[in-house]
This record gives sequence, structure tokens and C-alpha cells, in this order.
Amino acid sequence: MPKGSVLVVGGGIAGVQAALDLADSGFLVHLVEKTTAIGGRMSQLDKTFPTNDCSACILSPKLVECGRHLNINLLTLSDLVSLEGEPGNFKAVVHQRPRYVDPTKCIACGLCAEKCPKKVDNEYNLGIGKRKAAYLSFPQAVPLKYAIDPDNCIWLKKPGRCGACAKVCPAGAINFDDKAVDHELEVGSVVLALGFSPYDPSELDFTGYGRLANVITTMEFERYLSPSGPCMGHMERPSDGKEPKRVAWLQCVGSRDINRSCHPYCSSVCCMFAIKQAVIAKEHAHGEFAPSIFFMDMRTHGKGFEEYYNRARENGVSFHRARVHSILPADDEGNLRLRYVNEQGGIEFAEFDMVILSTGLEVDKNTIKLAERLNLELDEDNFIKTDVFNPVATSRPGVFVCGAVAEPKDIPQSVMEASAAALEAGSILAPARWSATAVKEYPLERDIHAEPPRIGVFVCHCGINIASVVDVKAVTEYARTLPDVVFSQDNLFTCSQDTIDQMVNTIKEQNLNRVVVSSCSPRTHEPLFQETLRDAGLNKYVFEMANIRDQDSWVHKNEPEAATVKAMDLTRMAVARVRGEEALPYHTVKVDKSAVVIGGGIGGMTAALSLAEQNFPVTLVEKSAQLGGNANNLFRTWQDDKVQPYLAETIAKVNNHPRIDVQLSCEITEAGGSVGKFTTTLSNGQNLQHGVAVVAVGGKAYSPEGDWQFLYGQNDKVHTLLEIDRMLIDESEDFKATGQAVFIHCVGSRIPERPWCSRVCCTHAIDQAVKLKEMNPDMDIFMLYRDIRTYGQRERLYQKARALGIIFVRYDLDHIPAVSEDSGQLIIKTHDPIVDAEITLQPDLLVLATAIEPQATGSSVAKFFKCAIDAHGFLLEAHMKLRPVDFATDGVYLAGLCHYPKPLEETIAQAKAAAARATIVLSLDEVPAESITAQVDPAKCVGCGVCVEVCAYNAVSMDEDKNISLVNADLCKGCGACVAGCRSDALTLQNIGNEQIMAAVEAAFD
Amino acid sequence: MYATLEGLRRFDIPHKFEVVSIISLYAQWIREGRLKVDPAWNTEGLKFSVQDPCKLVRQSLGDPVADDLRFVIKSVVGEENFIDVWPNKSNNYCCGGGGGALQAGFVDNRRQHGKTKFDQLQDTGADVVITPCHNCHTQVKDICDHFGGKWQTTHLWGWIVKALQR
Amino acid sequence: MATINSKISEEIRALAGKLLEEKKIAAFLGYCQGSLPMTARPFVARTPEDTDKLIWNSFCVLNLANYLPELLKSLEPPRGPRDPAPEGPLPKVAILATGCWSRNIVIQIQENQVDRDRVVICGVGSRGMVAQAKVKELFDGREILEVIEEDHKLLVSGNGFNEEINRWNVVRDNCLTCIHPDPVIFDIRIGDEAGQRKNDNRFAEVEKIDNKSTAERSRWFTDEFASCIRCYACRNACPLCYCPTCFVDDAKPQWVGKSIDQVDTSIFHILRAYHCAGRCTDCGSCESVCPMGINMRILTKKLTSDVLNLYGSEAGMALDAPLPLTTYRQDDPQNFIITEQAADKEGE
Amino acid sequence: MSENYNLSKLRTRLKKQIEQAVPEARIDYCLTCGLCASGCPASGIEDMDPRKFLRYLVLGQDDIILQTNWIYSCSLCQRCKYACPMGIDVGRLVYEVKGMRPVEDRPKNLQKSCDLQKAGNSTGIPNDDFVWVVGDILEEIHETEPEWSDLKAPMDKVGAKFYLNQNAKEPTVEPEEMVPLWKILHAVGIDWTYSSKWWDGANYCLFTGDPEDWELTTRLQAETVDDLGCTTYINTE
Amino acid sequence: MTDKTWEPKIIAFLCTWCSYAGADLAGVSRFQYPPNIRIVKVPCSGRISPNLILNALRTGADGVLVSGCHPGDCHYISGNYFARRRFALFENLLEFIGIEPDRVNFSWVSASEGEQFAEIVKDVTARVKELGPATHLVKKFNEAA
Repeated sequence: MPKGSVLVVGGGIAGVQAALDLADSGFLVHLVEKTTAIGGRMSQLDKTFPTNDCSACILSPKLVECGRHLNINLLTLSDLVSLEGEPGNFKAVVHQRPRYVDPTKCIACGLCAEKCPKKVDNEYNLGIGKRKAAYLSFPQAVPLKYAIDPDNCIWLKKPGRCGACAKVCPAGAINFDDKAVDHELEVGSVVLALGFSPYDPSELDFTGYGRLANVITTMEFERYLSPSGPCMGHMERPSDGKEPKRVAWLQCVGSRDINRSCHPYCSSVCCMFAIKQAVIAKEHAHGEFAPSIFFMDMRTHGKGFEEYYNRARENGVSFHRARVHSILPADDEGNLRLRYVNEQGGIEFAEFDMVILSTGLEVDKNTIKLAERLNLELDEDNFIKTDVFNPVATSRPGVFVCGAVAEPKDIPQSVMEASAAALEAGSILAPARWSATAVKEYPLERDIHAEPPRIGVFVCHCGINIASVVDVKAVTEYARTLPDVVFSQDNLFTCSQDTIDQMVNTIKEQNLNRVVVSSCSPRTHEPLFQETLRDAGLNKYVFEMANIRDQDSWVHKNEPEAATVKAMDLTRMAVARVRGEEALPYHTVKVDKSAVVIGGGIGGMTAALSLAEQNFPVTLVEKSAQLGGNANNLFRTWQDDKVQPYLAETIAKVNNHPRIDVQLSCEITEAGGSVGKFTTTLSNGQNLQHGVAVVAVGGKAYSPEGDWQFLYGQNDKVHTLLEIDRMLIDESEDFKATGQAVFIHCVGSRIPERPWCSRVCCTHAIDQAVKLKEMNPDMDIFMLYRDIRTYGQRERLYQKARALGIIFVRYDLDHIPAVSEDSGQLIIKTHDPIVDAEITLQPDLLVLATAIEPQATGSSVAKFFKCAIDAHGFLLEAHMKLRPVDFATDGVYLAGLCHYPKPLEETIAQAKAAAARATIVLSLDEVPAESITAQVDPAKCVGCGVCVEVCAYNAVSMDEDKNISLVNADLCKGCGACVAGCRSDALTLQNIGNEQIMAAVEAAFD
Repeated sequence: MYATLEGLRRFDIPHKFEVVSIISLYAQWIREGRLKVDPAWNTEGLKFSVQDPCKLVRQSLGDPVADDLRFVIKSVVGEENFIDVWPNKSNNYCCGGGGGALQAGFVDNRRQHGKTKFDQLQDTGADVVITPCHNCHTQVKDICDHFGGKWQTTHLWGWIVKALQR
Repeated sequence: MATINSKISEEIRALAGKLLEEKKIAAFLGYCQGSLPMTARPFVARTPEDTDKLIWNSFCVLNLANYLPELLKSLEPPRGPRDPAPEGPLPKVAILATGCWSRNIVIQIQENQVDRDRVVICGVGSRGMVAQAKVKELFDGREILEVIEEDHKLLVSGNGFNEEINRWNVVRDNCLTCIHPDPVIFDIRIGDEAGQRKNDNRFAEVEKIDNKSTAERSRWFTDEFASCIRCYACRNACPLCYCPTCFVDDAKPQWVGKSIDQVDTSIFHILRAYHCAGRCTDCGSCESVCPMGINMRILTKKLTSDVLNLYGSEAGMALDAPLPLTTYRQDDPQNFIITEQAADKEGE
Repeated sequence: MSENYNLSKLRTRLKKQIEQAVPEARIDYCLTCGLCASGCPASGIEDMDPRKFLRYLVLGQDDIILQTNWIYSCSLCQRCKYACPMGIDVGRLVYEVKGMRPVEDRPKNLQKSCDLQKAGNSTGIPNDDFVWVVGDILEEIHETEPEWSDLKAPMDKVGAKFYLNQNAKEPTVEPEEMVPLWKILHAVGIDWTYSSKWWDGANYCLFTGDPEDWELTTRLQAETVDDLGCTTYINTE
Repeated sequence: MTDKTWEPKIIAFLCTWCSYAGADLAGVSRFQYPPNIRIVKVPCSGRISPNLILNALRTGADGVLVSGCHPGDCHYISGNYFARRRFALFENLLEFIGIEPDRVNFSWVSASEGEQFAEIVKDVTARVKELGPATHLVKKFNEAA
């Protein structure tokens, strides 16, 4: 039997996600992190695009979960030294450096750092500001334990010289004799999530970086914006601390550059990163703020990105399609001056208070060394080499990779890959599932039924997020005066590990039987605190949150007094509400260990195979008569991997798999139930019981029409990309005689009717052009484009295409190419902005790079499973950043084009990610079900049946005999429609009864 | 410099010598104490700026020679009397007289080109602009005269001799 | 001379006698003569002999459907909470039903208060019932000792007077605006169809209020309901009011105070009316029984008007028509939603 | 309205010609990002800039390239190449285009400087004159500045460690400007020499666009230095 | 009637999945709005009965806002559809008896509509302010009077 444990290297968001997915699906995870705390690059960000979520806030719950997870062994200050053995049975040596602070004793009081006399540059803040030699990298660090930096500690350099920390530490946690340890770990597989390093622009003298104080990088600016950063979130410029009013971002610094940085690839995230910073900075600014972004191609190719870009433009972010040669000082005040040319070559000057370099992503030097030690192949850009058709597999079996270490990518893509890597790492160990894990034991739950309420209130500063507006101390004091409140306390970060641990103790010591946390949104943090209650022996439902951040301090930042009053009111309301709450039973649903996958394209087939190979039965439902979906018409990937052989092989695997039941020409007609127990009816009448569902219903090519028709369907020389692919698959000889070919990009994309970027078409079109050029080097090829969006290493393809002499001519919506014909000969007129001239072309072939649209079936399938769709008909994931394959509805997952246009390799990764998430459910015997359910008071019920009619889940039925209604708690979702519909007040929702709501309302009026 | 270095390289011309810049040698000799200079002569605090010849700096020896150049000037005229330009060293602007422009005619074009250099030097407020290149010297002097600059355009050697301690 | 009503009364008695005789029913729910003039009393005939008392006239204003659920329950054999359900069919009841009462029965069936199989609905077309109050008002305080009903006239007599009035002039307001006088559901038909009654504006009285300003409406409502003494006669007379614990009596939670101050009274009437939304058939029982003469029917009438306008449905018209608050259409009107108002404005 | 280029058949003769001569030209790599034009002091002169220059080549507008006098405003300074993300050396391309211009159409003075250089030095003064001027000035110093009575200006000294070139400007226009350097070299005490042939430090053949001229002049100079046996070639200011 | 220092109190019943999330997004995006609102989180707009709205008014709310997912987006499939009918009839009834229409407000706000949420709060607050303190159906007011 293989080992039931997995080594995950890298504690950034990708590593954390992979660790959680693996640990939740039955494996013991050793999570190795080189710094003192997990969180990685994401923790350094202030906000994330395109939702503008506070990065630390959405990340923090995951970190805490990771830190608390029974089956995650967190090894900080550690490096993987060597790896020997085979898949299923590796021996890894992990070298753990000493922390010099005993984590079991450290209470994170911070006295050591306060007293430490040695100041050092704060690398967490990218060298902006100082930290001490005894330090904590950031306030929400997990583990929340201080560490001593041996390179700077006075004592460790010369024992006897200082030791201030040891003197003041109240816990006696300082241990100067701490020694490095080598851990020998036996693991079945390995996931590498090593992340990236931001490119250091010091070598680019023309940027002035390192010489001009007010030239900084985007990562640095992120720290300037962050509330936990060196300026506490007040936007300041380095030279004089003044708030900058005119800020420029320069794109592609250290990316798309073969001259100075030797990074031919596009870093993929910087365009959105810069726009986000411009938008957020505008919000931070007091008064006028003029952001400008200087770019080559605007690459907003992800979900919601193009709309974000459009909004930014409408909201006053200026965009200049120009690269700037040099940044110059404008005066002695620290202001900066840019000279640049507009697209027609006109010379322009602009002055700025600060210039931010959008520096690219590169592989860390240590990664290259590690890859050498582990015998892993790197690609030509030093990223870890992966397989297109298995995008998380490295060259070494049993070692998987995810995140930016394999190619620059954004957070959702990294999270997807993390889940995909977890799938792969777990899949080969499936027989050993649950063999190495421990089971969480909660303390016996206290019966509080007969006790009078003893309420504890914890009020959060959230760093300065709340405390800079609300008088947290006053709220805490006030809370203590409320009836039944026996304890109140304020915390810097209530969600931090130490506060959580302390809360457990407080609940026990104070004998609390109800808890209120006044902090942020229960939508993100309630599960964490509820878990804390359970750890303290309380039922998790005697808990309420007062949202004094998202719905108070953040929205009333200029009215601190009113915000404080409101915080008191909200706390009082929560106390009133919690007072009436009772312990509820934890309902569970027995899991049907099988899956339904909807959609027989590459995404659906990949998900189906991924689950079936772990021995879970799968029904694969495809509405057409054949498997394969859009891949049936794809010629090759941009890395020249032929799609048809892979597709044929995949179809054969699916058809031959004993655990996959393929249903062709079949659709879903009905679905009900919930995670663990769905019931789905197919159009062939079949009824399926299944625990999870994966929706991969795909997308379709837009059929050109109107302004974007370009004689498509009227002139036989006009084709779409897929049609050309089909001809290439069929080895057509037609192109041999083609003298001139023209491609038009963005046909139907990025226009008001279809505002999204279809993501794949630039790469697809360019690859096709390259193929044509290779087949017929004499062919002239013109690409008429708006922005070239060959993100990541696809940029190499763009470069190759240019090198082959393919000519790129930009157009914009004011100059859409005009296509006409004269006796069958196509005539295209377009405008070249560089030489400001009209160009006439007479191609023998016109290829339209058409948009990708969602399938109409997506929305109907979504409705069956109560999942949301976005404004354009794409399926809407639970969270754009951190839950990219989950729906808000538990137990249903998504993958592929139904989510957003994406290339094959990303569909495969997402399908594997969906399978990984589904595996978590399928690996359990039972899953938690809704505990907050409706209940009937038989004495009040008259049996009128209104409740039965309004229940969307068939959870309410009539007891025909007694003529009263009955609620089936297994089916009830706790929406309360029946409660509101009942005239007789016979129904109530547990803990959200009319009395609790009324108590909250009454408490709103002091 | 560039003509010789690049010419030797591009045409693969056999040779037994190495090519060095006099600027590097000045700096080396000053550092070694073989060339003794003292800025004490600059009692009036004459301000100096500099032109980095493209052929010497960007195209041949890069920032090290530009740093040498500054080291020599500072040693000769006093650290505090040197005002650097921006951009500078390898990223400095061409004076506009190179590449044969001085010989080619097109005087207006040449001066339009040189206007960038003029503005840059004018901004320093320097009394003297060191141009350790004959092309640069001619062009910088021309644009100074043409656009109404007040500085004196000179080679470096004269100032070294002025500061020379024997 | 046989009037329409006397013929109907005969028919009723014959039918009731027959049904009881044949044991097809255990009880016949109809009316007997009241003790005061212009009154008819709900009456349950349980034997053929009882049927002699049954009558039908223009004073049958109390809605018989109101008694139906209880009557049916009373006929079930006594049963403890753990006892099994009785075997065999339960006793049946026959009931007289005009248009509005029949619609109440439909709702009672839909809401599981009445078992369709246990009721024999004896449909009677309503010619409109007379409002005692209107007659009294005509005679302005003079004591009425006897009223004899002819088809289109009422002969009213008392001490020193003997007058003839046009029956239609004293018919209840709800009947005047009724367009469904005939039962929508019945097993046996009694008398002739009343026929379609045309009414140009059934909701004129609602519109009158609607046309007032907010302040005027507020004043009107306060004035109209000021005299309420919370006797709950209106509630008790309503055939759709069958909650075991009425919200006004509930202490957990206490939706409304027990007092007769304006707020409590208002909330009582608002919620009482709202509970009838989509169910009220405008039978007029509530108003008929109010000792203070409060026109609370206008509230339910308003709701009836809205339900019809917004959702195109009328209460109790068919057994298979869902109650309006237990169903929806995706395109239900929503111009009251403020975000939709904004969107509409943008659309313009 | 703007020009109209009919590219129904794209011909890029000039581009191909340059690519043949300069394999590392990478003209096609241009991203049209404008960085070059943004940093080039010659941008806008003759309505041309480095990016347009490349673009005209790519679009086969050879006439424009061959006719523009911008090539004489581009000083081949390589500031564009310095930061160009594709590392394209526009100056290098300009050099080629300069060479494509018929000699008779080139700026006369420039061509003359190179032609003179091929004959000896860019000013065309006879080598003997140079030797005489050096000697003359040295003598004058010996006479007027007693503290420099031992100053030397060696000529054709075989075996000298350092070879010093001399811009032709001084011997022709302001010979006394040669002196400071002699003094410095003397003060430092190094062993150096001038050459009486191919002594000119400037090389205008670098700018005409004819590589054979450039090669010739460089080669002659190199041979001279090697003949003298100098190990270090000092390029003067 | 409205003195300058008077600030209305507004109770907002927000569904967890859309409107409450929208309110969070308003916060995350730092869209500022007046501090008069007190949010009560409920699972679904379908959880809110007219009784609860009346209760809020009776308890002293000068204004009430009920907000749920847009039609078709209900996390519980149809809760907002039923709610829409209840609210439509109830709103009309209140208007009928002379309650100012601006006192009781209904809206649809999705999880992505942070800005819209802030705008709604601004708008509702302004309109309730314009109306002045609620008098009808207010238990406390009457007791005090």
C-alpha cells in the first residue's frame, strides 16, 4: 500500500489550498514553508482584483484553517533538501532552521520585538521600513509565533551581549539554544507550490529604480496601500511622505523583454494588478487623484477583467498605449517626468508625483537549485516544466506542481492548479486514504439548556480596519453593560491564531454559553468562530457576529462617532439575538459515493476520469451524440501538442472505464437534493442518486453577424478559427496556394454586447498563423488585433510569429477593418496607427477569431442545481479568487468554458480541480447538513398547507392523518419561506425565529 | 573608441594590443597616486557638468567608464562642484552631433536633436561642461552658442593640468 | 303568492329531508328564522324533522362556511392523540352555498380544513343579501317590528308605519358589487341561476380611498378604525379564520398589544386583512357583524383588487387554482421594488 | 486623410536586404511599443522616429526609408537599443541604409571626411604636417614653460608601451590643445608614442554606411600599432 | 416638523446570500453611506413576513428596507418570488391606510452590487429623512404622546 501522506512545499495560497484539499480528502499533509509563516505573496497584497476583496481578509480564514487542521503538519523555516524513492513511497528530508522562540510557549504578546534593540530592513514590506531581529512577519501570521532572525540577533552573533527578548518574555519562550532539525518524512507524493519572485528592476538604470526615491514597484506599492504595511494603509510616497496625486504605472518591466531582463514571457497578472492599484489608490486618495497606466497591450483576459478595465477607464484612470524609455526627475521636489510618444509618434510630456513599475514575475533562484536537487526539468524560462495535457505533472512521477512556479499566473488559476495537484497527488494514493490521518475529537458539548445566558463579547480592531474609525474600547466597555453579558474583550485581530486559542480558554474560564464577535462579516469568518466554540465545548449555533467592519467602519469612515454608536447598536442587536439562541443538533447526510458529470467535452471527461480512477462511480451525461465537445475541432495547442490523438485516447479511456457510465444524447431534466445526496433525472428516464455533480457544459463559438460578420457565410474565403483547425486536422492542401492571409481578432468579443475577452483567441489565431506560415513560408499574413493577449509563456508564440514575419496591425473600435469583395476577391481596408496610414489588403483567406459564448444549457443546468450564472450566462463560481471551481451550492463544481473562455490546458486543470473538490465529499461517509431548519408547532398548525406550497425543497409535507405539516430536516435548507408564509405562526426557523429577529430589531433602538 | 573597438570586433581584424580609454587611465592613475591632482585651484567654485559620449560609454565600456569620468572630474574640480545630469552614464542622451551628423549638414535637424541635450545641460546650471569626445565637444559648444547657453565647453585634460601637483 | 325565496326554501327543506332520510348526510347546514326581524340564524338540521325549520331569505348574511370545519370535526368520533385514524367513511354534511360561500369552501378544501368527500354542496344563486343596517337607517331609529319580503320589495312595518321599500336599495355593499352570485362548486343545485351580474366598477369604493392623498388616507383610516373595541366579531365571523391561536392572542411572539389604542387596533386590522389576501371572497360577514359599524371590508376589498390586478386571480374560483400567495410568476409586477424603479428610469 | 498603402502584394525588399547584411537585425520582432521613439532625441525630426523607421521597413515602404534624411539625424547612439525590449539596434539598421544611398547622394562633407580618412586622416592634412606641428608645439613649450622643459611627444617610438591616437582637429585647428595630455602622460611617467601614419583617432567611415571603408581604416590603424609593438592603444578624449 | 438633529433609524432586513453580501461589498469597496441603517441578516427575503415589517415600525423604525436577491438568483430558488408577492400586496395595503410609501422599501441587491447597495441606503435615508419621524404604527411614539 502506498503511503497515506503528502509533502506540500510552499505555504503560499497554492500550497495552502493543495494542503487543505488533500487533508480534507483523507491524507496527512506535511506543509513546508521557508519563512516563519504561511501566506506567501498573497498575504502581502492589499486588495485583489477583480472583486477588490481585502486580500488578507479572504486569505486569513484559509491560513487559520491550515494552521489548525489536524492533518496538516506545518513546518515553517523549512526547506526540502532531498527526495528519494518512487511515487507512493518517497523519503523526503526537510531541514528546519531554528526559530529561537518556542512556539508552544510563545503567546505572541510582542514584548520581545518591542524590546529588541536591533532594527533590520523589513523584507516582508520589501525593505520599506524596519522590523526588529525578533519579529512577526505580519499580524495575521500563521503560526502566530515570533521568531528571531539569527543573521541580525545580537545575542546569536555574540552570546552574552544582549538577550533583552529573553529577559522580557513573560512565557519564557526565547530559546537561544534552539537547533536546526532534519525531518525525515515518508510520503506518497509531493506537491510543489514554490511561487515566484518579483523581478528586481535595479539593473534597469533607465527606470531610475533605486536612484529616484519615488520610483517603486507594484509589490512595494501594495505594501504602501496595505493597512498592515509600513504606512498603515495611508498612501504615501517614499521621498517625503506626501500623498501622491499623480501616479503613473509602467507596464512590462522585466516582462516581454529579451534585451535586458531576458524574460521573453508575459507575466500575465501585471495589467490587472496595475489597474487594480490605480482604482484602489483612487479610493485611498483624499481629493484629486490622477492615475495613468502606460502599456503595450492591455491584458485583461480573465473573468470580469475586461469589465474592470472598462470601469477603470470610465472612472478616470488614464491609459496610454506607450512604453516609456526613461523616468527622469522633474524637479528637486521628488516629482518625476516622463517623455513618451503617442501611437502616431507625437511627443508628449507628463509629470508625476510617483511612478510605479509593474515588475514581472520570475522563478526564484532557490527554485532552480531545488529543481536540480530533485531532478526536475525546467523550461526555457526556468519555470518547472509541465505537461500540456497534465498541467500539474512535472517530469518526475509522483511530484506535482501548481501556481506561478510553473508559469506566471493569477490567484484563481493558482488555486485551481493547487486543487488539481491535490487531485493528482491524492489519486495515486487513493488506496491509502484515511490511513495516516487523525480524527478530530471535539470536547464533550456542554448542555447549556437549563443555564441562564452568560454571554461573552469579543470586539475586534481588525488592525486599523475597524479601530481607525470606531472607538473599539468604548464598544467593548459598552458591551459589558448589556444584559446577560458577563465578559467583553477587544482584540487586535480576533481571527488570529492566538486570539482564537485564547477565546477557547475564556469561554471555559468564564463559563460562557453564548458568544458574540463584533468584527467583520459572518460570511467569511463565522465558520472559524463557530469551530472555536466547538473546541471550547459549546454548540456552534449559540453564536452571533456583529459586522462592525464591512457594514460600519468601512462605510462610515468619515463619521467616527456615528460609526461607534452604530457598532454599539450592532453589538447590542447581536447580543439580543444570541440570547434567544439554543444549541442545535448537527445534522448530517449520508454520502452517495458517486458522481454525475454533465458535459462530455474535455473538461467533463477529465473530471469523470479523475473521479473514476479513484474508484468513484461516475455517470457522464453528454447532450450530443458523441464525446469530445469543442475539442473535436481543435488542431493543436500553442505548444504544438496535437489535440486529436489526445482526444481519441481520452474518449477511449472514458468509454472503457468500468466505473464510468456514458450517457449520450442525454440531458438532465430534473435535479434535487443537496451535497452528499442529489437525485437527478435524465431525459432517458434514468434516475440517479449521487453525492456530487460536476458541471462542464462548455461554450460555443460566436457566429459572426452585423458589424462583425465580415462576409462570413457570404464569401467562401472567410472562415472561423475552428473551421481552419478542422481543415488542418484534415490535412487540407488548400493553404499551399494562399498568397495572403488576414486574421481579424476580437470578432464579437470586447464589445458592449459581449464585453468579455475570450482569452484564447489571440493565442489560437497566432498559432494558426504560425502553422500556415510554416506550411507556406511565402504567405503574407496580417493579424488585425486590438490588444495581443498572449499571456504567460504564450508570449513566446507571439514573438515567434513576429520573427516569422507575420505582421500585426492594431485596430480599435473607431477603425474596425472594412471587409468588402470585388468579383469574389476580398478587399480589406484597415488603419495602421504607427504610420497613420490606411492599408489595403487583398487576402485569399480571411480568418475570424470569434468570441466564445456560454452554452444556453449552462443556465438551465445551473438552475437545476441552484447555482448562479453571471450577467453573460457563464456559470458563477462561489468566489472569483479563492473558490474558482466551487459553486455557492455545496457539492456542485464547475470546469471549462461554461465558467469562462479558456485554453485546453486550463480546462484540464480546472476539471481536475473540480474533481479534487468533489473528492473531498466523496471520500467522506457523511457530510454536514443544514442544522438551522424549520420546525412545526403542532399546537399552532392548522394544516392549511401554505408551507408545503412555498417550500422549494419538498421539505414540508402534510401529515394527512393529523392534518398538520411536517418538516423533513434532511431536506430543509433553512430559508424560512414557510415561516414567513404561515399565518398561524406554527412554523419557526431554529435560532432565526420571529422572536430572535424581533429581539434584534427591538435592540436596534436604544 | 567605438570605431576601433567595434571595427576590430566586427571585421575580426587581428591585433596584439588592447584598447583602453584615456578616461579609464586618468582614473586609474589618480587612484594609484601616479597622477596627483588637487581641486584647491577652484576657489571660485566653478560648477562642472559632463557629457557621456555614447561611443565611449553606452556603446563601449558602459557605466564603469562613466563612473571613472565622474571620479576624475570630481577629483579635479572638487566633489561639491560637480553637478550630474539625468539621464546619465549609459543612459545619457546623445549630444546630437555623433554618427556623422556634424559632417552631414542638416544643421537645423542637428540642433533640434541637440535641443534635448541643451535643455538637460542648461538645467544643471553648470559653468563648464566637460566633453571628453571631439564630436560631443563640437556639438555641445554649438548648441550652447545656438540656444543661448552660458557654459564653457571643454575637454577634461586642461582641468587636470590645472589641478596637477608635481 | 310564492316568492322566489319561498320556492327555494321549499326546495331546501325537501332536499334536506331526503338526504337525512336516506342517511346520505349526518347534518344539513342551513338557516332558520331568527328571533328578531330581518334575521336568519344558521341552523343545523340533524333529523328529517328538523328540516321544517329551514328557510331561505335575504337576511341569510352569516356565512355558513364559517361553521363547516367545526361541524365536520364535531361529527368525527372522539379520538385521543395516539389513537389510530377511524376506519370507514366519516359522516357527511350538506351545506347551502351561494357564490361567495362556495368560494370559501373551495379555499377551505384547498387549505385542508374541509374534506371535499364529506360535503354535499347545495348551491343557491344569491340575489344579494339585505343589510339590516341600511333598512334601519331608512327608518331612522323607528323600531321595526316586521319585515315581509317579496321578490323585489320589502314590506317594513312597525308601530304606526307600514312601508314598502325597494329591496335592491338595501342590499349589502358587497353584494352590490358582486359578480359571482352563483356557486362555483356544488353537488346539487337549488333554485335558478342568479346569472351573471354586471358591474362596471366593482372596486369604486377602493378607488375612492386610493384617490385620496396619503395624509387624507391616514386620517380616514384612523377615524374609521378609532371606534374598534377589539371584540373580534369580525374575525369570528370569517370563514377563513381558523388558526388555532390567532396572532392577536399569541404571546410568543407578541405581534400586537392587547390594548385598543390606535397602534394595536391598526396592526390588528392590517394583519387580519392581510391574512385574507387572496382568500377573501367579500362575503361581507365581518362587516355584517361589527357592532361598531366599522367598514373593515374595504381593506380586504383593496387586497382583492390588488390580487386581481397584479396576479389576475380571484379567490376560490376553482379547486385547482393555487392561492396567490402560494405561487408566483417570474414576471410578476415589481414596480414597487426601488431598484426596479431606478432601472425603469434608466430605461426611459 | 492619411496615406494609403496597397499591400495586396507585400514586398519588403529593403528589409530583406538589411536582414541579409545584419543577421541580428530582428526588425520583425518590433512590438511597436514606442519605447525607442520615447527615448530618442531625434524623434520627430523629418517626421520620423525609430519606431516608424522599423514600421516602414516592415510594411515595405522602401521609398520612404531610402529618401528620408532622418538617417543623418540618427546619431547611431543606440539609446533606443539600450532599453528596447527586443534589443533592436535601429542605429545599426540606419547604418545599412546610409550605405545604400548612392555616394553621390550622400552629404558631401561626411563622405569627404571618410574619403580623406582612407587617404590618411579625416582632415586630409599631410602626415608630415602632423609630425611637424607636434615638434613645433613641443619646442614652444620647452621654451615658454621651463617647468615642462623635459616634456616629450614621442613619434613612431617602436616598443613604447602605449600608443596614443590623436584627433585631427588639434593639429589642424588648435595645436596647443594637444599639450595638456602630453603633460599628463609625462607627469604620470608612462612610455608612449604617436604614429606618423594612421594617427587620427576619429573615424568618419563609421558613419557613411560603407563597412569596407570602416574596415580598411581600422585595419590600417591596427597594423600600425602592432608594427610599433605597443601593447595598449589609448583612445584619447 | 423635522428638527435638524433628528436622524432616522432604518431597519434593513437583508438576505444572507445576495444583499448582505452586497452590503459587505459596499464595505470592501469603501462606498460610503449614511450610518442610519441597522442591518438584520436573514437567510432569505422570503423569510420576512409583513408581521416583521409591522413589528419594526411598531418598535420605532422610521424606515424599513427589505432586500433580497434579484428574481431568478435566489439561493433558495424561489424565496424572493414568494416574498415579492407578499411585499407587493402589503406595501399597497400600507399605502392604502396612509403610510407614506417611502417608509417601507423593497429592493433587489446582488452580491456584486456593492455600489448599488450604498446608493440605495443613501436614497432611502434621504427619503425617510424628508418624511420626518414615523408616527403611525409606532408604539413608543404613542406611549410617549
